[in-house]
Amino acid sequence: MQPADLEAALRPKLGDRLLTVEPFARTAGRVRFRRDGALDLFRTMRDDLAYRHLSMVGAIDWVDHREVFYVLWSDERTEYVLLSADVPADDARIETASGVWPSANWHEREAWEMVDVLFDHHPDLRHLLTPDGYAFHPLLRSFKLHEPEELEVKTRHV
Amino acid sequence: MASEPAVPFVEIEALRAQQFVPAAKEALSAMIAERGQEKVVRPVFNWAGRNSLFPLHWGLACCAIEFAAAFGARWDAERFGVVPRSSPRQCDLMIVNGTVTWKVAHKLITLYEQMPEPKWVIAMGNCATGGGPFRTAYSVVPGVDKLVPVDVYIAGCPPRPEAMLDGILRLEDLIRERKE
Amino acid sequence: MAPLTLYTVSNDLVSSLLTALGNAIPNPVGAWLKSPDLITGLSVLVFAAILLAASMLNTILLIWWERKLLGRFMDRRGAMHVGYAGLLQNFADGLKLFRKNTFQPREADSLGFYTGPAAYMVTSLILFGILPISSGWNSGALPLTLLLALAIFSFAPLFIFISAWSSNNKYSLMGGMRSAAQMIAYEVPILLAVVAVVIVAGSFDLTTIVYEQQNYWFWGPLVVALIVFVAGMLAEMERIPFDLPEAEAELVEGWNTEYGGMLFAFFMLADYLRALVGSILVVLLFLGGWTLPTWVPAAATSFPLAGIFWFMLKTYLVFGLFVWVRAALPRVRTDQLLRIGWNRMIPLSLLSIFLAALLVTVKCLPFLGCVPSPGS
Amino acid sequence: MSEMWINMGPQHPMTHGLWNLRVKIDGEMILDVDPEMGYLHRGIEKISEDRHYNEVVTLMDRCCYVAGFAWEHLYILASEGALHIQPPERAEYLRVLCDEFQRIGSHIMWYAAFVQDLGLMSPFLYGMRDRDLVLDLFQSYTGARMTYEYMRVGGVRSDLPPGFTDRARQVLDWLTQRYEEYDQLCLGSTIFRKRCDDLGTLKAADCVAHGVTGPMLRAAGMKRDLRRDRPYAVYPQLDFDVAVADGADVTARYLVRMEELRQSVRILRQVVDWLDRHPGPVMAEQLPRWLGAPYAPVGAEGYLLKRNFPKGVGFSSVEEPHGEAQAYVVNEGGEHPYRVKFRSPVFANISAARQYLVGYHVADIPPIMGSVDVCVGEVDR
Amino acid sequence: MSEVEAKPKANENPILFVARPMATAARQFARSLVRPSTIVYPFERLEDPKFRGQVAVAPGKPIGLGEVWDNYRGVHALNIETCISCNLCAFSCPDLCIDMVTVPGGDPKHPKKCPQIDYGKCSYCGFCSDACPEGCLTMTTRYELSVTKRADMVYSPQRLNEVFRTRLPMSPIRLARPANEDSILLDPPLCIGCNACSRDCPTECITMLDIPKPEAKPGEKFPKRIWKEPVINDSDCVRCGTCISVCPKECLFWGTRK
Repeated sequence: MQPADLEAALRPKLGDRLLTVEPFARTAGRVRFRRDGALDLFRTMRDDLAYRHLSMVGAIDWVDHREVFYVLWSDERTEYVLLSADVPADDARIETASGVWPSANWHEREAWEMVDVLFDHHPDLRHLLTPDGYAFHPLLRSFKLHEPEELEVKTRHV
Repeated sequence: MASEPAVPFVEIEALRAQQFVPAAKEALSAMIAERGQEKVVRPVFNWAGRNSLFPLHWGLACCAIEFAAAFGARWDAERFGVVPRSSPRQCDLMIVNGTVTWKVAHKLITLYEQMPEPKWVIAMGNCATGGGPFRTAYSVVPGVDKLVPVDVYIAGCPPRPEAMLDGILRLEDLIRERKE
Repeated sequence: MAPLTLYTVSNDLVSSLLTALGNAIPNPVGAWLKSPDLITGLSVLVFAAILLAASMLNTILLIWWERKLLGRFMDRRGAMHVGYAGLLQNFADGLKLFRKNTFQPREADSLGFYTGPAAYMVTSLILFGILPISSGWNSGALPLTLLLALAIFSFAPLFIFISAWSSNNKYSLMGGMRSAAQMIAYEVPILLAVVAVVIVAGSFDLTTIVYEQQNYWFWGPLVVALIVFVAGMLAEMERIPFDLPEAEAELVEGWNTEYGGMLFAFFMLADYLRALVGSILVVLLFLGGWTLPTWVPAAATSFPLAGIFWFMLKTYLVFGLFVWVRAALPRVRTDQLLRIGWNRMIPLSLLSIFLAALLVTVKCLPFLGCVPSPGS
Repeated sequence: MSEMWINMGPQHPMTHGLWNLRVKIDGEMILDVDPEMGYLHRGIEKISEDRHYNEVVTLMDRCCYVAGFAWEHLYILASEGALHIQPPERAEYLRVLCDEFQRIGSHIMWYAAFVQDLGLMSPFLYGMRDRDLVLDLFQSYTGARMTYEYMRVGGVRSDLPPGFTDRARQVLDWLTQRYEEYDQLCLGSTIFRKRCDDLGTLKAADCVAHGVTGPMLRAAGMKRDLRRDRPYAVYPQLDFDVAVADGADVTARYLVRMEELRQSVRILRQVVDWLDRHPGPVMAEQLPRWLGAPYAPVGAEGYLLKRNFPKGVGFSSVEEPHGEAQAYVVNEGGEHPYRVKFRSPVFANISAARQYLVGYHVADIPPIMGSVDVCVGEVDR
Repeated sequence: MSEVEAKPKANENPILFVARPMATAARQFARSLVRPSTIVYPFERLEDPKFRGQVAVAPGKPIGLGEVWDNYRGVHALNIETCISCNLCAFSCPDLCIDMVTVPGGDPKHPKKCPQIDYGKCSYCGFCSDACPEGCLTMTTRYELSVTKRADMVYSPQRLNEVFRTRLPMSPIRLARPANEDSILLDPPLCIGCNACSRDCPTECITMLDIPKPEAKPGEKFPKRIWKEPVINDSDCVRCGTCISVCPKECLFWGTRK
């Protein structure tokens, strides 16, 4: 499936909530969408385009905004597709995909605790990898690592 | 069919033992008088303690695989009487074989406290020693000696099974000279 | 002539000693020393001490034997650096466990927590005491030794359950319940299989059963009973494939999860003591005890302690069979175990009783025996 | 006994790592489960952001410690995509060699742990013994048993030492014989079949819905193998079959893994023959300049941004021994990756635990979780 | 490529019950009765030269491959004599476990610095020995590193040199430097000819050449400087970047030489 085909299939359902479909190596393409079209897009991808397998949900902190991306797989066409949506940093929330693909559950929990993207209507948004009550979101760019205190800090580069 | 000797062997042995026991007693009391009770009894228990170290059977990370390999056929740590037990109550040795995170830290301390005295801790691998490659990470305890007292550190990432056995032998040397 | 037993030996020993002492020391101390009450009491103590030493030594040797054998099954060497070929390994283990400090979990019930292992140990020790090892080593003429042994053998689930319950641990509790269910389920087939032996031998006395086997060992004609008995013993001894109560993979260490130090050593020793007794029972009931087939040259049985030697050899080989099973088979599940017990083992044992009765009735036993009849 | 929750983990013989399976039981029946992860969360994704592209490889070996090579390959594929680099063909064959030997090592490790969960003791030792041979091979060309640091962006670190291919063939012959032994110890025994048949059933539809991949999925009859469906490296040029079974239970997973072990031997024989015939470079000639000298300091942060190196996003997916692993590497032009995100197959396989555990006995948890092949390092990362 | 259906063998005979695994275990027992595959570790070592040919993939022997130790990555061996103090090992270390410490032997103004390695942090990745331009830092087959004090894990250069003197097998892998490597370039207008780069260059590949002092036009003021400029010999340069770090005017930088 080419990006153009994807766009042709998705545009009627989503309208302007679908932003672009761009080519992406090793996949059928990357679908950029507005976050209010999330649920419709997920349903269309699963039911009409037979992307029944959600492989991964991840989030990236681009400082000014955050990006949530989904990797889907279709057994019929044996190919991947990427979905990605930008959410503003001060209101980082998006509709959960776990109602459409149950496998999104844990991935979204991880994305929430790591990059602080809130997934609306998630059934079980608890800490997964960090302890309960952990206050930080480590994969934000503002979260810096440092050497343990008794070890002297060296500069890595000249 | 049953052709036992005329004098039961048991009786002969009992008579021999009669002669043996006072002699042994005399020798032992002479030793104790000469060297003090501590010097006689303690080496025996130290010998026992160092030759039957039961490590706690738990796997933390990469080193746990080498830990398991050391109990495999090629190295066979059981040769030294090292038998992993699953319950901390029956262990004398905690081999921290991998990265300790803050999430598991209090459980590690609980397990350590559940082990009866005398007990030892081996920090196996660099993660347990000082956090290893992950020591900068937000979730990693930079060295298990922050949580429990460590007797022997084994460097390596992960240490070979031989290196682990070497660490256990070093611990045995420690126990040999133990004065409590 | 009265049978020369371990008790009579110790009685002779004590009485001769005390008589010599009493003659040397003036009255009234000398007379008190020579009193039969004191002699009896002391000889019982000596008897118990010998039994204790023998059983402990055997148990420790058995553990060593299992570790070495299991090592070879697993393509490794097993304990080898402590003492010659690791012979002192288990002494080190025992001494170390003796040295460990004792403790009790905070919420545990202290009465059950301490009495459980002690009672378990004691019953296992009694078991060793009442079994005849050779013609010169038995506990005296008890007519119903077999019944007594099996009765004491079946005490264990009670004490296991007590100690499991009182250690206040979920895993222990589950292990204890499994243990109780399993032991009760396998008591029945064991008893029924033993009945087959009793029918053929015509006695409940183990010594008699052994002497009944002088012509032919019972394992040939009673092979069904043997299979049932060995399987049941595996379950009673809690060894793989029936070691569910201490199934490491799901129940940490089973019912002794909360036990450490000396109490754990008790459990360990008692377990192996029971394994030893199980092997001994197999030898006594099916493999001719301390006797050898008549075609064996007389030299093999004429050296001192030949009876004990052959008996122990057989016992250790039977235990080797258990080790072999342990090396090769996975563990079954609780419901499967119980199903095997009730649905397979009991019919099989009934069948073995029927076969035994049949054999006795038609008097064809000597021809079925694995050992040729001596012709007398 | 009334219902109660028990914690299986983090220190529990069943877990094979640091995680906690909370189980709600009624007697011996499982009513509900709740896996609790994160006890081995080491922040690999975060640390990667502070490291050079090649230095992340050292983390990948420790990320999944039983299948280090698969994860190195995964990360390197994604990085090469993000950095627009093509490795030479011999390097790709070497990577497949590593991958497949790693698959053998990982599956044998799985076998050893799995049978130990069943109470079968000696095969654990046999498995570890035979796995050590594979590790010996790894050691002969990478210099380490488990943490290899062998693959680099643009190729691999070094070529094979002399005599390697002969030793590899020897090991493959040995392993082929041992597989029969493994089968006899497990499938040959009725107890094993009684324990494992119809246990932990997870049908294909549920697998897909919950993102379950790898041998678990193939055991449910789904014929998905990335080596065939989205081939990477040189898999299209190799001849092998995809192992599937249709029981969807523990036995089926066992069968699939054993068949994969045999298929890996088949692949490796081809790869070893190819490597014998085609000497060549193992590192790409035209590397980005700072990767060409990965050991030299390259100046202050931001220096590369000045040089306008093309940005890019790399996405790769690899059929890891446990299933389908994915990596997503964002290159913002610096010498460190901007963001690295991994998808661990075991992560998804464990998240479906409720689907294949509820309704069975407590005694079934070890074999079922054993058949999932848990490697906590890659779940928690 | 196709699918292969993995099915249990057809000859599953329920009568055999447990006979097959028992027979397999017994076969293994018979094989290992003579010589189990265990290496009696403190007395036998796999890296021992005597195992090179002896350890083999065959029953009746300790099973393993003997000839696998040539590339082993264990404790480092440092040849202090040939070390040029280029810092490359410390730079390349992903775990920051290498410190450059002063060793006796250098001239007082420019002390000789050699790596000191903390094995409590080292991940044995081999990046440092790959980076070493002189081949003086290699990795050996020594792996036993158990200590009772954490500080004993830090190996000073002298200690590493002792490891070198034991002549353990050392990893022979030397990576070829890529063809299109970056060079160190000069931004001439910024240079003041201070000689710092040439003085500190570990390989002495920087020579200071005189440059003509340009004729001053009226009104133009030249910066105060020495009229010399560094010329870097790329074939000798090990790309350690010392010159960049010591340059007071930041006039050296990485780039492609035309």
